[in-house]
Amino acid sequence: MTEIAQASPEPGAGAQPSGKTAGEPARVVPGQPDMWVLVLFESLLFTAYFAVYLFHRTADSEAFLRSQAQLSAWLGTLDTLLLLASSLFMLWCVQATRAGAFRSAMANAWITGLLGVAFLVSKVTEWIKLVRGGHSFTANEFFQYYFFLTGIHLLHLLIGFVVIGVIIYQLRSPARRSRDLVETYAVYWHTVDLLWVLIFSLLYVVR
Amino acid sequence: MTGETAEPARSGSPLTRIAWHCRNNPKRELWFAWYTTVIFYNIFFIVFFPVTHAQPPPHPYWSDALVANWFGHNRGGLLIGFGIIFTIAGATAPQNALIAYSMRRMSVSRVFPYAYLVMYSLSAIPGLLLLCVVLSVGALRPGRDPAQLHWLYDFGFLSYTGTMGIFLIGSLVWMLAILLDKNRVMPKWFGYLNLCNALTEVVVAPAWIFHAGVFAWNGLISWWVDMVVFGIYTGAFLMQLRNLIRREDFGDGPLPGLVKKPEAMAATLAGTAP
Amino acid sequence: MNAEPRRRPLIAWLILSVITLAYLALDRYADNRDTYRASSVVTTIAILLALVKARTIFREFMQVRHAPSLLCRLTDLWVFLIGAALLGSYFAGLAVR
Amino acid sequence: MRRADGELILLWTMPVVAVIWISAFFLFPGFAHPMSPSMTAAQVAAFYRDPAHLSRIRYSMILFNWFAPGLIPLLMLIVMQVRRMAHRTPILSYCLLACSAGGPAIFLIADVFWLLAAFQPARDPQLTVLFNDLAWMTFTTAVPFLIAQSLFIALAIYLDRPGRLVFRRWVAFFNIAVAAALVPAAFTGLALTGPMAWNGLLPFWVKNIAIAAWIVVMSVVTGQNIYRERSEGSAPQAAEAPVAA
Repeated sequence: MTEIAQASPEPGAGAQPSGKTAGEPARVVPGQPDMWVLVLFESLLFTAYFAVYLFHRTADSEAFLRSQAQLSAWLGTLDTLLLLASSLFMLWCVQATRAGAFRSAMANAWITGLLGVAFLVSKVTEWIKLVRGGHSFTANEFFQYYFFLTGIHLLHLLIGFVVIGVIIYQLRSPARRSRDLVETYAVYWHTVDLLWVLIFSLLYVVR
Repeated sequence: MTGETAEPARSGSPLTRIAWHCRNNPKRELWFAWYTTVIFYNIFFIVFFPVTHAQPPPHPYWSDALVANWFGHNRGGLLIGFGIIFTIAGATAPQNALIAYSMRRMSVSRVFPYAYLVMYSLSAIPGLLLLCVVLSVGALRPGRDPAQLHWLYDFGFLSYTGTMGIFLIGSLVWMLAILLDKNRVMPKWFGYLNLCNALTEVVVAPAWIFHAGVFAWNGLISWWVDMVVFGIYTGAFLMQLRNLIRREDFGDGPLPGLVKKPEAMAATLAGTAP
Repeated sequence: MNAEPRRRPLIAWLILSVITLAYLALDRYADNRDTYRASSVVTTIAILLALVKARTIFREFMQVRHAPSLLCRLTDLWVFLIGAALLGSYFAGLAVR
Repeated sequence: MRRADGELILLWTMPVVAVIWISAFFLFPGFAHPMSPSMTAAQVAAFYRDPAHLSRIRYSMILFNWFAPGLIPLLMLIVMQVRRMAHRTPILSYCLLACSAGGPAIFLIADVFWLLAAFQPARDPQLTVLFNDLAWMTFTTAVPFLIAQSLFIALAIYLDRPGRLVFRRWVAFFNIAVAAALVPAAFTGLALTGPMAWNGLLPFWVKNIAIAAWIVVMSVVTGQNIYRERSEGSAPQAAEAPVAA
């Protein structure tokens, strides 16, 4: 456990030692506070996209609903469950890293990535099905938003694969193992999950 | 040019203080690049928004007649405004040079600054100057065929809005350099902000496809949201470059050529932290 | 440092999954057989459920629970902002229609 | 072989480039008496359709296409001289690097429009006018990077150590004068006739003579420096080690 670089006490992050019960660890920001800038900024940016979508949706809700009926809520639910499960394994990966159980952390990171791949496959399959059915990016306004939001989210997922790759690379060698880094990148992966949860409810369920 | 050096106490006017800094400030090259960048962005804003009305962009779905009308209305503004841009567009170079210099200070290969420098220098042509040339041609001659004006109009705005790859890859290069850097030249959050800026270049891609709606070249998402992100990003990198220059410590020692020991100078110049 | 409990994340995941499945029921309830109907109630519920999930992900998965109160409050503010923006734009769209 | 030798070879490509340039200038039928922007569509179309003109236009523009990138080695030689100056940072040489590709690249775009206009001269005269306008406007307003690099060289000389200047002080003033002479060309769109039109005194004659003078003068002073460096022997200059990247 000694070789694990401790989460660096970042300035200005308010890493105050808590005066709580003795057993509880000190309150620290998970990962680098810098990553939280990205998380909060990106979620705000997506909120702007969502707001534009919801605002325009009501102008012609009939057409939107007709196109929305082409989506399968079951498939959306499956995607959501896949990403939620991947987040769970990512959290276990972080916990294992903290406990120094690096083999277990590695395994969890791999499972996270595989669940991400399953999501990717499911999404691309859905896209192909829709495009074959004549519902492409340019088909109508709903599908503009659908392909834009799912596409830009998928791009975040692809970046997430790079992030998992870095985590696995770091965990592989004792010299590179850094708890700070694993926590930081885990936060990114959860953000991908978080954004999908919002996209799912807004594209598949909202009426 | 705030007094971070030991400026001799003088009760001079701001002009004499500026003159003193131009002669004596050891960081004057860096400050020159920084101030040129700030002034360039200000002029750029004035030219593109109130003078030429090229921003916020007019509608992509206009008919030939409306486009001809737009050229007719903005003729003087376009020609004067883009004349100003043709005069000062070279002022983008110090900005790219300064950013490349920030990467030179990082513990990364020189591939990064050079790649960034070349990419962003290239970007000025399709991303800025082609729009200016093409819209100037449209404004040049009253009575040109409206269909031709429409072609020039599409060419200009698509080239300007649709130049994505250079900024995308350029931002990613800078991001990677910041994240790999061990000298703490720039904060990591700014590296991540580069990623946000890079992603807006993907968001703008549908402008090549749609004539109307939120993804068109003047759309709510492809233009307005992206513009806000770009504004935040530009503000952030100007502040970060300012901090970088402030932290530089050249002292006020002699110029490099006068020192005999090369390794001492190399340390001053490269300034790499241990 | 002792190993953290693996159960708590699992419970969080279960809650999130159950909410996700609740969406399916909501989806079923929203429609009149095959035709989709516009419904402010369904929209509001869907957005609120998404916000609950978002906050759970912040708290449990991103472990804001253990973070300084500044980050706790910041993420709560964010959930609130997202909710306000989504519901606000939806109802604004309805109002100007 | 010393470094300066390779630089000299590059420098001595400049006369070849100059020959291409001068012959292309006089070969193009629209330069010696520059085409007026107030020509009618029929006149412009006739200009490109004239069989005597057509081949001259094409061959001259092919030559220009070779000429423009030929200037880049000279710009790099100047960058190397700026690196020898007593600056604390490589900022100014980076600035010059950033400018070096821009000028020739814009010129190449103008060249493409001229060649396009000449490729299918039988087309609708309105289209030929459009290509002609695009070519002339691109060519005339292609000054931003030239202005900037002149000013950067002037500033670099100003910031150099006064006791041992790499370029002498008059080169700085010369560069500022060139930059000033190029400015009117940026505003050529405002007039179709008179001294500000693209065939007028300021945007055509003053601008192009300034560019020509700049190329000749900078080649000569850079050449002098390289010869001096070479004669100073193989000992590298003290200032060079840290600044050269």
